[in-house]
Amino acid sequence: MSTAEATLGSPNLTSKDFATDQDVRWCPGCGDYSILKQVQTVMAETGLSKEEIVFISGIGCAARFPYYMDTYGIHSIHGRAPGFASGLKSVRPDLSVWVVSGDGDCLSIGGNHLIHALRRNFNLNLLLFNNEIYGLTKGQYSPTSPKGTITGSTPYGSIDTPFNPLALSLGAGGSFIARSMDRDPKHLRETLLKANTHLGTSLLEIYQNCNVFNDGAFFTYTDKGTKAQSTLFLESGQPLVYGENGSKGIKLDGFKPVIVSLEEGASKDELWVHDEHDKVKASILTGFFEHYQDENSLPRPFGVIYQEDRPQYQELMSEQIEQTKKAKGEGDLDALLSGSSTWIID
Amino acid sequence: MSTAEATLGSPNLTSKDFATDQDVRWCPGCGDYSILKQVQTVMAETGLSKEEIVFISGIGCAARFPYYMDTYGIHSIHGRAPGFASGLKSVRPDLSVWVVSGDGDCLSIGGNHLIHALRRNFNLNLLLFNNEIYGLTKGQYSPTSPKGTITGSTPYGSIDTPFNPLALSLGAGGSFIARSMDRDPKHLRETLLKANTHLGTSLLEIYQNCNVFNDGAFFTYTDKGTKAQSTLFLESGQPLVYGENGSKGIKLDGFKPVIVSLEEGASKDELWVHDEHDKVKASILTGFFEHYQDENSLPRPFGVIYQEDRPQYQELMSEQIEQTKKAKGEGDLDALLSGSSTWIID
Amino acid sequence: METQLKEVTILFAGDSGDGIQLTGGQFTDTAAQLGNDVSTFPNFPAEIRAPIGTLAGVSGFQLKFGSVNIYTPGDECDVMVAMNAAALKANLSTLKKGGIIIANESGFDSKNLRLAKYDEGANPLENHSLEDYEVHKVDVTKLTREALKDSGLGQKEMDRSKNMFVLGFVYWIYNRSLDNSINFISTKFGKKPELRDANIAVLKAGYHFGDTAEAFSTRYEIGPAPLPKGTYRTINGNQAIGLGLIAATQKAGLELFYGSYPITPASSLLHELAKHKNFGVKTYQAEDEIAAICSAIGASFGGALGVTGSSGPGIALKGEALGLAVILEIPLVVVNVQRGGPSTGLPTKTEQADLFQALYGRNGEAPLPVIATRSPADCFETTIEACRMAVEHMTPVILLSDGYIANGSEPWKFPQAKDIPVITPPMAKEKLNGSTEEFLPYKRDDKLVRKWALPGMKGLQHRIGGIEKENETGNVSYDPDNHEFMTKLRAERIEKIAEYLPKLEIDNGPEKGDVLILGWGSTYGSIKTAVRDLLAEGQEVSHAHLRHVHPLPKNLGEILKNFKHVLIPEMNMGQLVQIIRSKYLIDAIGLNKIKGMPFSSSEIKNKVVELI
Amino acid sequence: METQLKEVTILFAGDSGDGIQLTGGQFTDTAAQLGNDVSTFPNFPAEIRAPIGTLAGVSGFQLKFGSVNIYTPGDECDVMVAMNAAALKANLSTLKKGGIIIANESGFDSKNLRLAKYDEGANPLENHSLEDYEVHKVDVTKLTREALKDSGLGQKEMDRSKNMFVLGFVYWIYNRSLDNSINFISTKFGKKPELRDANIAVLKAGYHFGDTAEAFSTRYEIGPAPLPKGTYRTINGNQAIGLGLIAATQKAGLELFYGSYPITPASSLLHELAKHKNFGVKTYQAEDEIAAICSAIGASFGGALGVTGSSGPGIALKGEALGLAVILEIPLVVVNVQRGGPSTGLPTKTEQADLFQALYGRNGEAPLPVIATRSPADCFETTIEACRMAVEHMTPVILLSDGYIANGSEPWKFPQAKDIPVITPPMAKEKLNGSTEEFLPYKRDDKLVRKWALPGMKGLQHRIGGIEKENETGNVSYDPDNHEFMTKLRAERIEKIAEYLPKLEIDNGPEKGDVLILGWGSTYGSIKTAVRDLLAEGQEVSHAHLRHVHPLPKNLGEILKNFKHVLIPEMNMGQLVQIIRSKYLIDAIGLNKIKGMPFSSSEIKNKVVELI
Ligand SMILES: Cc1ncc(C[n+]2csc(CCOP(=O)(O)OP(=O)(O)O)c2C)c(N)n1
Ligand SMILES: Cc1ncc(C[n+]2csc(CCOP(=O)(O)OP(=O)(O)O)c2C)c(N)n1
Ligand code: SF4
Ligand code: SF4
Ligand SMILES: [Mg+2]
Ligand SMILES: [Mg+2]
Repeated sequence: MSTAEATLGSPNLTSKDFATDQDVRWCPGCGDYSILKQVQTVMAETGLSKEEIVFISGIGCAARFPYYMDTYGIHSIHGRAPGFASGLKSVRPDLSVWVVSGDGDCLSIGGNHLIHALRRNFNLNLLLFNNEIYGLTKGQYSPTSPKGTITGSTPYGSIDTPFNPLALSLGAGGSFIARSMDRDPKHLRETLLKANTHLGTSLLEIYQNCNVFNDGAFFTYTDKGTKAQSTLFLESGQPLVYGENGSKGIKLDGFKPVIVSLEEGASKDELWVHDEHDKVKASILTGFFEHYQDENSLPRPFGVIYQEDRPQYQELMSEQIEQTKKAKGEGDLDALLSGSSTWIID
Repeated sequence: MSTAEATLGSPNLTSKDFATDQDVRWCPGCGDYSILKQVQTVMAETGLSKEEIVFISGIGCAARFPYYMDTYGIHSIHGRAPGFASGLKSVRPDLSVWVVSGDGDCLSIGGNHLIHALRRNFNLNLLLFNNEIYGLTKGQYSPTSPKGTITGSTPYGSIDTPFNPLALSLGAGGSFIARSMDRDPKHLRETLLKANTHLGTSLLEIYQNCNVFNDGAFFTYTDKGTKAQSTLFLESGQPLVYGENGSKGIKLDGFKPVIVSLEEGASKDELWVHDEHDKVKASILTGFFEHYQDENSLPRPFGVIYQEDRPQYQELMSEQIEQTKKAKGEGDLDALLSGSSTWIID
Repeated sequence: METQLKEVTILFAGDSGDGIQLTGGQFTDTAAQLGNDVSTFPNFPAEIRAPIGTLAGVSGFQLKFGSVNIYTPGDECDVMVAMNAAALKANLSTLKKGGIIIANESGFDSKNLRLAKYDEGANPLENHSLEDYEVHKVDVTKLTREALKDSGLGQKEMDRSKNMFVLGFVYWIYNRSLDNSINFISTKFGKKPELRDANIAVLKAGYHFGDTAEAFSTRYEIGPAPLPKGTYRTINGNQAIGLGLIAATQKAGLELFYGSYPITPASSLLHELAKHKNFGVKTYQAEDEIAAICSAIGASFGGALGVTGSSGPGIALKGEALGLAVILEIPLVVVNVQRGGPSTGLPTKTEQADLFQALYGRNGEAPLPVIATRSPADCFETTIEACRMAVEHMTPVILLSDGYIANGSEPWKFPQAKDIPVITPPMAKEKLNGSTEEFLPYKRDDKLVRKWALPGMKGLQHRIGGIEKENETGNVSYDPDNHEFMTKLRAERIEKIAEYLPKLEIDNGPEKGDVLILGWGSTYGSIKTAVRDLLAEGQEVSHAHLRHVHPLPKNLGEILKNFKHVLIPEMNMGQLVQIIRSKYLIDAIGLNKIKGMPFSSSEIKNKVVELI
Repeated sequence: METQLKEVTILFAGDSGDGIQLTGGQFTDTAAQLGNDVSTFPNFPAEIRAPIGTLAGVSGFQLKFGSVNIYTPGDECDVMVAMNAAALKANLSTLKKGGIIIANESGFDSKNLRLAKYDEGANPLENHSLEDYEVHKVDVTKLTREALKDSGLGQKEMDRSKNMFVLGFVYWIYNRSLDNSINFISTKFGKKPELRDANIAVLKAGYHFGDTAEAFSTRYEIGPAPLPKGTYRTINGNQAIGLGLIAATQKAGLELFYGSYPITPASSLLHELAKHKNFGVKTYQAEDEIAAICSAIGASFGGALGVTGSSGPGIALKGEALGLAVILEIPLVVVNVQRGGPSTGLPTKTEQADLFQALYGRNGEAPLPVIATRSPADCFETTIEACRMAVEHMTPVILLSDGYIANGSEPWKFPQAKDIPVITPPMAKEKLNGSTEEFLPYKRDDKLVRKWALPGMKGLQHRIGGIEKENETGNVSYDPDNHEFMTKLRAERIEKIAEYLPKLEIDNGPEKGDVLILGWGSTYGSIKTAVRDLLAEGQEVSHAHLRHVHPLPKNLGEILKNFKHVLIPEMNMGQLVQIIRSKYLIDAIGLNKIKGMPFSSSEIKNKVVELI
């Protein structure tokens, strides 16, 4: 439990209490609606009271989020939300601080703030709404759009290799790295709760459908017909099982992940067992990133991919202050003003 | 060989030809001198002529570099060198473009441009002069300074977890990732040549001693007494051998690298064989990042850690233009101006 | 009955899903092709897709066309097409008393009325609230479905073409032929014949509805406008900038590199340029605005013309690199399509409040030319001028446009490629083998322009950077006198550009008199219209319009001296007016509107009348 | 022989490794402690460690002290200490004709002469090139070694204390006691007694050298200056800003958060604040200037006082976020320690060329207060005022300082904590249980200031952002009239701050007359000195100095009216002068120096004389 949770009572709120009086202005059918709903539900479950929560966003469709949460909030400028959150958390470690950011906001203009936030490890929750497109500016490709994406700015197809956001986050030293999706409310809620519980910067990528400019980007992973084949839901300590009725598993052949059929003889015992704390395994898991094509494709992992306990920035900051106070005594303004060497004119 | 090399003759230059008439103004004893010397030497070895080379830097001590190279050059602004280089390479694929950047320049203010350059994969050579300090601004800690570093801005010790620059670069999708040091001229030259040969964005981290503000940051890896124990020089296709007279090796126990003594029975055959093209192994190698303490510490790897062939941005860009010209015909200005629908007033 | 009219303003309004922009665009094209002058003002909702039927979701397209010259899309509307209740409610205030409302009845059902926040039970089409207007209720939805009942299309698909019904009907009212739109539909739906036929059928149905409906007894005739002879097309502002950039670089023999990061209302310039890769245009969507401008500078260093474009907040981010471009003395064009500020402000609305940022938004003394375009078609020429200045004077140039110009369109008498003057880059000459002459990268010609030496040129290797440079050599110099010398030189070389510019001319009105209206940028049309009307009314007033905001035209001081009052209308709190007051020490006064919307000509007229 | 002097300017100059800054600092402290007024100007080389002995490696420390009030470190030097040939060569032009040169002989050997680029074989100490000066050759190196021959120290260590020899000798010339420096040495080398003793021995040796050396027959006496009674210390500009920030936040009951990214010459402010963690100060070295200002805004949102500091290029990067702070109406202090521009410019030199950037370097209409400090000691009070304004008026404030102030030091009569007035944050009140009153985050008091509602306060949850906000509710609003209303309101609430400021007073000279010199920032000392001298010479001239550049003092117009000429000296191309001309329509003229160096008072005097 975060500091905030630990010290404050549960005000018995419901998800509705977290809605504001502002009309929600996303396009009808946008995946953001589902995420909003799950976040509101999770907020109620955390037992936090409204006033101790802050949502901070940049600019984009996703970034409208704070307006719809009856908490404190800042709809800031494009890409910089982690900056505001860092300053806020520095001076107010008691608050539960959430950052909401689209794939353009978080990974294009905001990429530097993301990687520095991850390395510093403030206790923040970063929600990356990845729709693989710039929604608000009407559909240009983003740093997560697959190569060849045709948009207004790339009428002949994009030529950029997209980021693998979780691999990037891992490389930046992130202490909590997870993935979920708009269309699996239960999984999303569970993962949000885990992000909230993690003490440090939690990076949660949420696949989100932009039905206007990039409809179906993740349908492979969300549609009934393909979901079982193409997704792998990770559980700590559990073997990597997926597929229709858990018919498939993944084992490691050296470093190479291999798909095995549990129906055709393979046993669960030989499977790779998920260990959130294993960074090498996490890096292999983030590497499950080829586009799903057929049953030979590795499934896309969802859930907590990596987690590590390391000191939180805002705590180190406060501790250093406490230590200095102990060593030098609580600052005395008069002593500070006079400095070490003075003289009197009279 | 890069496009530039392939198409141009060898003008038989020597390292001296690459020196300018400007006084070199680094502090006496600075590691930058050695790097300059090796780069000048390597330039002569590439067979490139002076006018087809461009050095671009940001701001910092390292960033003074272009002034000392008798090539074309831009000493730009802090952190943005990859931006200039990207634009230049876009319009001039024929040039050999080098970026020189300090750890602050490259990883603090410039972090975003670095990761985007790596993902796009322009054919550029990025040299990261890592001295784990801000030299030019007189010694503040940088994103690579170890936790606890005492500097002007952190009189009680820094509290930031530093970046692991190579892990970050790998996570960002870098296609060539290598490490060398100022105090091993031969290795530095070899690695520079490899960076130059790689077709794509080459990220070469160079450990560089700042003898004024951070003297000895890398002495463990450069000093005779400890170098053999603490460094691992990678060779493609060769087992991981290091130590005094190659007395030690590294093998893998599952994912866990284990140090074995070749003198005490272990055989080279069981050792991990370096494969530059294996991303999982590369990510384990970038994880050799704990500070060297005693013979049980993993050594720091030097050389090419990872390399991957993938399309170069400037080529994709040109190809798309060629294809469009083929499909639509070379642009005709009059047709463009008139558009599809006109009328005449007479 | 047919009535002759000089000019008409029509507003098409409906839900964002109603195809309003396309309808407006078609009417514009047709009017223009029939020889009218036209000016348009599309007005998008701020949301991508606000909920259907709500006020937030209303999309509008206003246009004015006439047999006289048209300079603005009109202050008040003569006719308003309202596809639903929200559209009516949101726009009624812009309709002239006595104006015509064409209302789509089915857009006024109880659900639509509720979404438009009309009082419970109140339907403006049925109560007497619209008595001041001439209301025509047309059940567009029903009539469209009827027209398509044999088409085999589903209802949803049928409903999608209801905008064509309205278009056809309005064509009928203004006696316009359907040919242009039929052509357009045929091309657009070339591969879907069933949709092509349906749209044409509905268009015709709307037209014939005019013939049969009893309500409309009057049709209007608007003759061709006295436009100069030539071949025309319609064009919007960002398109024209795009074409200008391509034309300028072709005329300069340079590659065009456009580094940008999407932002409203500048994104469509990136889109426009990205289309024209067969001209060798390289577009680069950078990770942010800083990388975008840096990439453009890098491209210019390589010998292309580097261009970057953005809007207010993105331009703010470019300030540091722009300062570098100033000291590098390198060609660069920075397009700012201004929008409402401060901060994120009003992204979809227009404003002129970034002039100060253009002039001063950098550290240190970093002067550069600022030029402003006045209308969609003017963008083409102004852009070429910005490029010429950047290239021939080796300097970054800021080109100011705004959201109103970017999205608005008008007829454009486009030039022939051969008639566009050539641009001459001041290229350095490669050293000959054996030459021992030292290359001086900061040596200047009599325009104070240094040479452009490109990587690849033999013997001209040189290093440039942001630290103060020694005169001529360009080497780093900390010398105090050199710094003062160079600072003054950088200012002087920009001032000197004025010597190569045409004199400012009075656009309209006498050369001397009571009131001069001095404008810049997109206020042009409103001022022009106001002055035309005032002159027609016998008032004495003149108009001069600045394309060059910095350096100012050399004869501006003389012009200003000839007037008792100088009025400067700006869509900001008074920026140009401050410059003019300071420079010429005259009591110029500002007329300021900060509503995210252009001036109406009457606002300007009223102010002038007040002054006289 | 003893001569009584009113003021003396000394320049200590040598290689960067020679301990020049420490020597100068010690002399300053001692002079100040003996009651002199003092002003200093340290001048660092641009390189961290340029090669020893070169011109690029010369470090200087100029100071003026006197028995009269001292406002600048002096135009020309009376005495110059030159530790090597390069130091002499680089600084000779600042020495008065007839001035004294104390030259370290061993710094003029052939190697040093060559490095200093003297002509082959030419030694200024030996040829007649210094005939206009009084040259004293002292073999400091040799004498130092001799003084330490029994110390057991190695030669390198011995040589390190040669600056103490010079210090001792100069103390002797000016009849200063060694006590202060002996104390200092004792503290500094407390843990290394052998170094402590060596340094004291050399200091004394230098002093005694004065007694024994025949060359110097004259000693000078400079009595105490007529400074106001009180307790003093010396302080430099960045230290004083740091102390001001801490004092202000303590007086406001707020936590201090300083988010910054290192840059010359602002870094030392970060260093200063980082030291004082026992005051609860949170310093945060962000990844760049953008993150730095954003973190400060975030901290202010949380109820701390967020402060960010940088210099020109870094401030350019903050423009976008600063615009956000304007529309958020949130307290924030932005310190710009200006340096030479444009771009990277002259990082170690001073300039005032970022005034326009402070006023206008943002997109859209984004007004905020700009205040400027005039001297190292003045930084303290000005900083407190910036904080007061930011907090009590809920606004970002830009505080302009510059490199000259940041590094310069002077005696400061520091206040007692209890005498510093309290700052009152306009905190919102938590809602009581059961209250149904709606919280309006943008509702204002009669200062037009909204309330500061902090996360954690019950019932006051609200969302703020950069899109235009509806009056009172703060909700997003695209309404045109609201936008105009809010834009004007934002301007008005900043203008209104002027009502809470003291009137501008004439600093010196008559209230009416021929010439008013209007200054801002660090030109204060030079103008003050010039005006004092001119008045003493019987010339009629007055001086007023602006702390508040925006909004301007309400009575400035009246003051300006009383003078025939208004002269505005600035270390830029004329920025304030443009504002004054535009606002008051008077023909104010600029005196501009862009050399990376402060005005000398004679430059100002000459211009005034020219005007009269
Ligand atoms: C400095 C700046 N640059 C550009 C923009 C324009 N802009 C707003 S949101 C956005 C990207 C939106 O994409 P994403 O972050 O993926 O969010 P989405 O709309 O898809 O949720 C851009 C480019 C801006 N507001 N500010
Ligand atoms: C926008 C901007 N911010 C800050 C600076 C100041 N600055 C110059 S170099 C530098 C960091 C230098 O460190 P590094 O990049 O590691 O290079 P080094 O000097 O160690 O070689 C900083 C902070 C600047 N010039 N511009
Ligand atoms: S544009 Fe896409 S992401 Fe934005 S609100 Fe609409 S559907 Fe959602
Ligand atoms: S400060 Fe450090 S990095 Fe910079 S030149 Fe000196 S030794 Fe080298
Ligand atoms: Mg997106
Ligand atoms: Mg460094």
